[in-house]
Amino acid sequence: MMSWEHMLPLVTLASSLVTGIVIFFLPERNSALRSTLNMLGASIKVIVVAVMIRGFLVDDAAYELRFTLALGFDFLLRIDSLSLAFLFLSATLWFLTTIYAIGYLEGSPNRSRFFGFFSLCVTASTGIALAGNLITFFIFYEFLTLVTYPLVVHRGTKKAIRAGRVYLWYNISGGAVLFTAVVSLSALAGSFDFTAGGVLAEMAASGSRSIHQLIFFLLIAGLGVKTALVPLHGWLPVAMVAPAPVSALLHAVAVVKAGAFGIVRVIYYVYGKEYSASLDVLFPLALAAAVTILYGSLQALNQNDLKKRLAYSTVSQISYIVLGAALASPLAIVGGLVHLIHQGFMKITLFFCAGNVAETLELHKVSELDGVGRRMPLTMGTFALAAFGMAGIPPIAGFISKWYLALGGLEDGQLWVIGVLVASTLLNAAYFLPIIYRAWFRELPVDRRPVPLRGKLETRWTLLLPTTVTALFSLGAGLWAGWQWSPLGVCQQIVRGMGLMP
Amino acid sequence: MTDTLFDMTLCAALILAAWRVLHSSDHFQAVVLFITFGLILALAWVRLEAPDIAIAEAAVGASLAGVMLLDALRVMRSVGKEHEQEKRWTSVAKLPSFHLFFSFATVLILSVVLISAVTELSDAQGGLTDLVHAELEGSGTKHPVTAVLLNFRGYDTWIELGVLLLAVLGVLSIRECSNLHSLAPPVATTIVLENLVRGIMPLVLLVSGYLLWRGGFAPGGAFQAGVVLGAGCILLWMAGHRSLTMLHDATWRILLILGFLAFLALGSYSLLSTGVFLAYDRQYASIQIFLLESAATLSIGTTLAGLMLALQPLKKDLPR
Amino acid sequence: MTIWNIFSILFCLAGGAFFLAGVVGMLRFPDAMSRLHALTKADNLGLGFIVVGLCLRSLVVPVIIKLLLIWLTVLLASSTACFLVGNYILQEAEEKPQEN
Amino acid sequence: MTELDSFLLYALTAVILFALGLSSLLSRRHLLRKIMGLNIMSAGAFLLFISVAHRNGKVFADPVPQAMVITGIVVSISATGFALALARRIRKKTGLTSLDYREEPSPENHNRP
Amino acid sequence: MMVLIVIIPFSGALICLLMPKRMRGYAGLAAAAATCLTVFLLAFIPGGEDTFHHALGGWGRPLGIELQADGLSIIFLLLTSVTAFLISIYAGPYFDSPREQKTADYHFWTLWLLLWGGLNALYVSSDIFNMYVLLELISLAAVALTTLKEEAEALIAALRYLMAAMLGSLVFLLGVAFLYAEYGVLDLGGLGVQVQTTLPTITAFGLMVFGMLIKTALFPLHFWLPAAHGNAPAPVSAILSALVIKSSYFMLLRIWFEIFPSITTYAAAQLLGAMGAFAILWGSFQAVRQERLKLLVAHSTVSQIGYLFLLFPLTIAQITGEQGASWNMQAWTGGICQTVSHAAAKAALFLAVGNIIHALGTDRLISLRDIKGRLPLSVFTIGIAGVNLMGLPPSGGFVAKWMLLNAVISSGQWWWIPIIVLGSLLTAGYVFLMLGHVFAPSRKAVVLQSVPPALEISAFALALCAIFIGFTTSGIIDLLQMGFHTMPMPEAITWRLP
Repeated sequence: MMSWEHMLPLVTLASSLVTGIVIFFLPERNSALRSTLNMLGASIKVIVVAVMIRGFLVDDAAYELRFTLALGFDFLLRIDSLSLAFLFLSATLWFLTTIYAIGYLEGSPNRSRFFGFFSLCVTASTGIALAGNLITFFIFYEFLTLVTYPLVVHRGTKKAIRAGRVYLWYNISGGAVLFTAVVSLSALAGSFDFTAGGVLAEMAASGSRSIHQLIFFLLIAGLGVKTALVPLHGWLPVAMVAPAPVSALLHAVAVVKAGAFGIVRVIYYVYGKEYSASLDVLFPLALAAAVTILYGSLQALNQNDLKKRLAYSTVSQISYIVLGAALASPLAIVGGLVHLIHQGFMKITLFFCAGNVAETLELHKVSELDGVGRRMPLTMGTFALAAFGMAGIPPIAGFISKWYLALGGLEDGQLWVIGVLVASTLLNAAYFLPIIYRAWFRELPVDRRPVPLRGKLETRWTLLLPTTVTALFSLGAGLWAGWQWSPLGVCQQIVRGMGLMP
Repeated sequence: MTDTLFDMTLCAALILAAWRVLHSSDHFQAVVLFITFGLILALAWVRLEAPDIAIAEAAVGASLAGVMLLDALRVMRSVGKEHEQEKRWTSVAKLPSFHLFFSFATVLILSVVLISAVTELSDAQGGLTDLVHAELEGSGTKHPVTAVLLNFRGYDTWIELGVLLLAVLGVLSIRECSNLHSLAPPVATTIVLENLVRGIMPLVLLVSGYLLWRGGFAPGGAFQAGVVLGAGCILLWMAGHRSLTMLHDATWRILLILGFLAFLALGSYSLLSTGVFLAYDRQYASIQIFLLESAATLSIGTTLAGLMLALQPLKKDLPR
Repeated sequence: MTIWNIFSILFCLAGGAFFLAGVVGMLRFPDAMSRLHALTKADNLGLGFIVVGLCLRSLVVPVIIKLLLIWLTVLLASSTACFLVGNYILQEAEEKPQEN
Repeated sequence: MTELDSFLLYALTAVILFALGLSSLLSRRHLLRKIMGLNIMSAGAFLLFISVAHRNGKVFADPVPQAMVITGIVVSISATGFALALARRIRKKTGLTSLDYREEPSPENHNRP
Repeated sequence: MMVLIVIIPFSGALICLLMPKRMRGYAGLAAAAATCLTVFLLAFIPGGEDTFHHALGGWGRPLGIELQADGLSIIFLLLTSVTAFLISIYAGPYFDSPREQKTADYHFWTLWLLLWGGLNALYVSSDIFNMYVLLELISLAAVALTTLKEEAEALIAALRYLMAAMLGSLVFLLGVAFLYAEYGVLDLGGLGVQVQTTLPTITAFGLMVFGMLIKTALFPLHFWLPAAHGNAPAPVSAILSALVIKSSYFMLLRIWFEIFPSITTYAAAQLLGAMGAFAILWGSFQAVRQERLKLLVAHSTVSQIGYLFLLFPLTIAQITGEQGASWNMQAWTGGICQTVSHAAAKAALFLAVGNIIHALGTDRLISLRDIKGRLPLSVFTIGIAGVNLMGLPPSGGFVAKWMLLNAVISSGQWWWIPIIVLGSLLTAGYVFLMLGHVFAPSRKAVVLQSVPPALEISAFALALCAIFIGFTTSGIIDLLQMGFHTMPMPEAITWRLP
């Protein structure tokens, strides 16, 4: 009994790793078996994660798997309160995105390669969630970089290749910086596990204050690349050439959130809130986050390409999490964490919609979207829902997280935060509403004959289902926020688990 | 006094010869001077009480290397018309000046360091002489050098035979022929030369055998004997005598590896019997060493001859 | 200082003289043929004298035999070499007849 | 004159020979010169060995260096033969007698592996 | 027992020479397997006191030659045998394939087994002159193998290689002469205890190190390497890059840590480190600019060699006490991990490139576009090997870089940090230069020659080994802690278990 409970984290990894590796060697045409495998792996992951979350939060069981590689080298997989949020997110979204991807890529070449690497990506992000110490985290972090590259260049066009190169340079460099930081930490403090409240505080003796600040800076710089903190965000919009599911899962969720997640880890589990506050490195970070929020929104305004606009919106939205982590108050971190989940669902909805439109009507530009709402009501409906959520209009999920952030800001007495939030909300509205307006209140231009409906549905059900589900989720998360098992409730429990809140 | 005078002259001659080899404008002259250098070196060996090396040097450095170099020079001088033109290769007019400067500086620094180091060398009468002489009784031979070569450091000699084998195989693979059998038969030369060779061949065999036998108690031994043998084979071929082409391919190969094989066999035998590699049992030591030496002689001769002969024209290159 | 020694020294000196002459000849003579002539003569005789001298010096039979053997071999070799070189020169001459 | 001086004399000659050979290897372009340079270098090394042997020896020069030098001679003659074969082959294939060359690919089959 | 690892490959070589042509492949493979097996037995079967010690001919040192194996030897023996065995599996079908048919009968197996035997012998030798002879054997065999490709480029490269190798071993030989003149012995142990700081000794030290540097092709003495490794047949390139280079590096370790520990100085170590640093940057910079796959890989060897030389400054910095001990160990582990993983990864890379050449008939970088995922395994191999070279997890290369960086930081020699980081970035540059082409759309439809599965699988297996090494680090450390049998360990590398 005990033994297999220990193995659960490994099972979570394996569920996607094995699938991925098997899929590589499946013949191209054998798509039925491939899809089955994918779904199987995804469902297993969801179930196991659910089991573990319940086990952890209700009858607080410990899931930990550790083996030593070499000196200063522990490979540690562990469920702690923080892992849950990210784990839950990646598991469920993988499940949905897989369905979506199967539909989206129907009949396109190199699918074995695509799905193989796709599963590996999920493995990586799961690993990041489960990582129990900085080394393990780094291993999966780099792994994520590597396995995402083939997905970015999947299309194989010149543009894709270039995008892939940009993506790599940003992320490999970030990885190198992170590597240096991690190694210096382990050289200073030996090998240590993530512990709530931080470990460096005790080890403050080892290495001077300035050294610790330097390392903190390096860590943030390394993680900031994936988090797309300005000015390290350059790769994200470019990487949008990837197929929709990739942009949806990876660039809305896995990759960027891996960065944000890492930052939270560093602040709360390595340096420790108080210690990092005492190093006064948090304020600059918060500032950077704020800048990113505004900059991303501004950029999003003048993007005509739909996916690019979404990408910039991602840039700005992710920084909410960082902002939450960087603010002192526990409410803020609750806001950040819950945003981790909410934003994931909402943004993936948006990307799904964009994908639907692109796949069904070959429309990529915002300016082309006139009257699409009539043609694809469901899609554009969900789009509107998610967009409002993003803008933080109650009762949709986005509102909750922003609300908590604002509360945190108030509690900290840092009123500028509220200013930032309001501004970004307005900006969000400013770049989302025109799309919705065009989609619903403009006529189809006469020169473009309406594309006939395929059968009953406006497009394949495999594309519609995930979209609807995620949209509904983000709605529900907002409506029933008070419930104990709602994302908000879970995040509050998490923060309690981190010992920050009574 | 006269000794020192002699030494000085010898050293001066050596350095002069080397210098000329380096700086003479004409390649042919350089090669000839190189041969001369070898001969003078042989004298130096004698002077330094190392007659074994003197014989070896005279046979190898002077004659064998000389023949090889001269032959190579002949080939490389003849303007190659039949280049397999994959690319147009043109050798650069002159080396960049920094290269010359660099090499000059390197040599200068090196020589300064070396000279000062040599002058610092202690005059301690160290070395392993006494040990060798102490162990000479049990070594199975009366000649210290042979004892070291075949017994104390027989392992080195084994590897060295491996190096020889490698060289021949390398040359064969460069020539794109798998064995010496695909060589074109030698072209007949004048009757005089052939007769000379006929006359001298037995003498060569005699000398080689003599050196081999002598190695047991005095300067001489497998290597010197082998070199003489090899030189004889080359002479035979050059004189247009076809006897070597009669040899079967398998025979060639076995002769090539004989020495190496002998060491291997003996070593393994002793490994099985006594658990020690390349150990001789006391009473038969001299016999075993002699067997080893004769095997080594044969394959050294074949190998050195092979090194030279493998460069001769191939059957497939001959105009039909 | 026996009589033998005196003789041996004399012989050696004679040999040396011949070698000297041979060298001078090789350096001074006009054309290849005559140079060859000088060289071989000097070799054979010079070496011969020196061998005799050495024989007189060490009156041991095996040594004497070896010395004589050496002389014989050198004689053979040098005469053959001389013949070959001469032959080569002749062929050269035939290939390009003197113009004049 | 004492034993040591002749040792010193030969040892000096040895290292000078080594340096000369090296300079020939580095500064001459013709392959034969390079190969001869290598041989002269090895001759220098051997001479150092044997002068040491002579210094060490009392009645008869230290046999160990002698044995090593004989081994060394074999090795160097093998290497020389091999190098000469290579040089001849290169000459035949490309017409080069030195390794400092430019190559202009001829139009056809220029992207061969 | 220990002699067998030399005897078996040598006898195999002779058998292959005597065999008829078509039988050679099998004989060679059998010999390879036997050698590999013997090494494993030697390493893992616990034996008596003299398992790792054998006085040849019963003559102990200083008169005779002794074979001795220590932790370092075992590591290098294992590394060699695994890599070599997989390469041998590859070589058979490779040389039988129609493309290479011409070179098939030029004694590949004999040369290769002689080379292998030489390597094994070198790793257990404890006599510097014997080492010289072995080095010559190895060099000649390596050059002969290089000439198995008849292109003029290969021949020229081979001759340059031969010259460099000869130069290296002659310089080494002169050093040996100086040592013998000064101390009158030739065995590591005897020398190690006797060596004092005199000018001739220092000269000998300089000469021997310099000779080995030439053979190891450390920048700026790498001039011969890219052409030689880039023009040889694929398996041979793998052998050269993975094994032959390592042999002279092994010699460096022996010279540095066992003969001259007492006279190695901080400055000298820093110099080697600096050369290594330049090698890292220059090699990868050149690699990025190549247009031919094999040349790219060859230049990458130049740069990867550089990492090995960070070992020297890191083990000699003046830090004492527990701290010093532990980071010394890290430096050693890093260096050795780098050696081992680079051997596996580079061999895999060369073999995979060999497959691509085999399929396409060219190794232009551009032509990678034309394979269009038809050699998935080979491409995968390139990817994994690339990850290893970049030092990204999970791989031996990662552990190596990790350890090295750790040692760098804790020894306070921070100036190596940018080198290591920049190096791995540049490595990423050329690795993804290859992979990028793989994903790019193909220019024209080409007919690919089918690649025998054995080729792809053996290459892939090597890549997996490179990954696997990341998990065997503790084993390597244990072996290193066996220490050096040939002499009392010098201060710089005496460590205790942490």
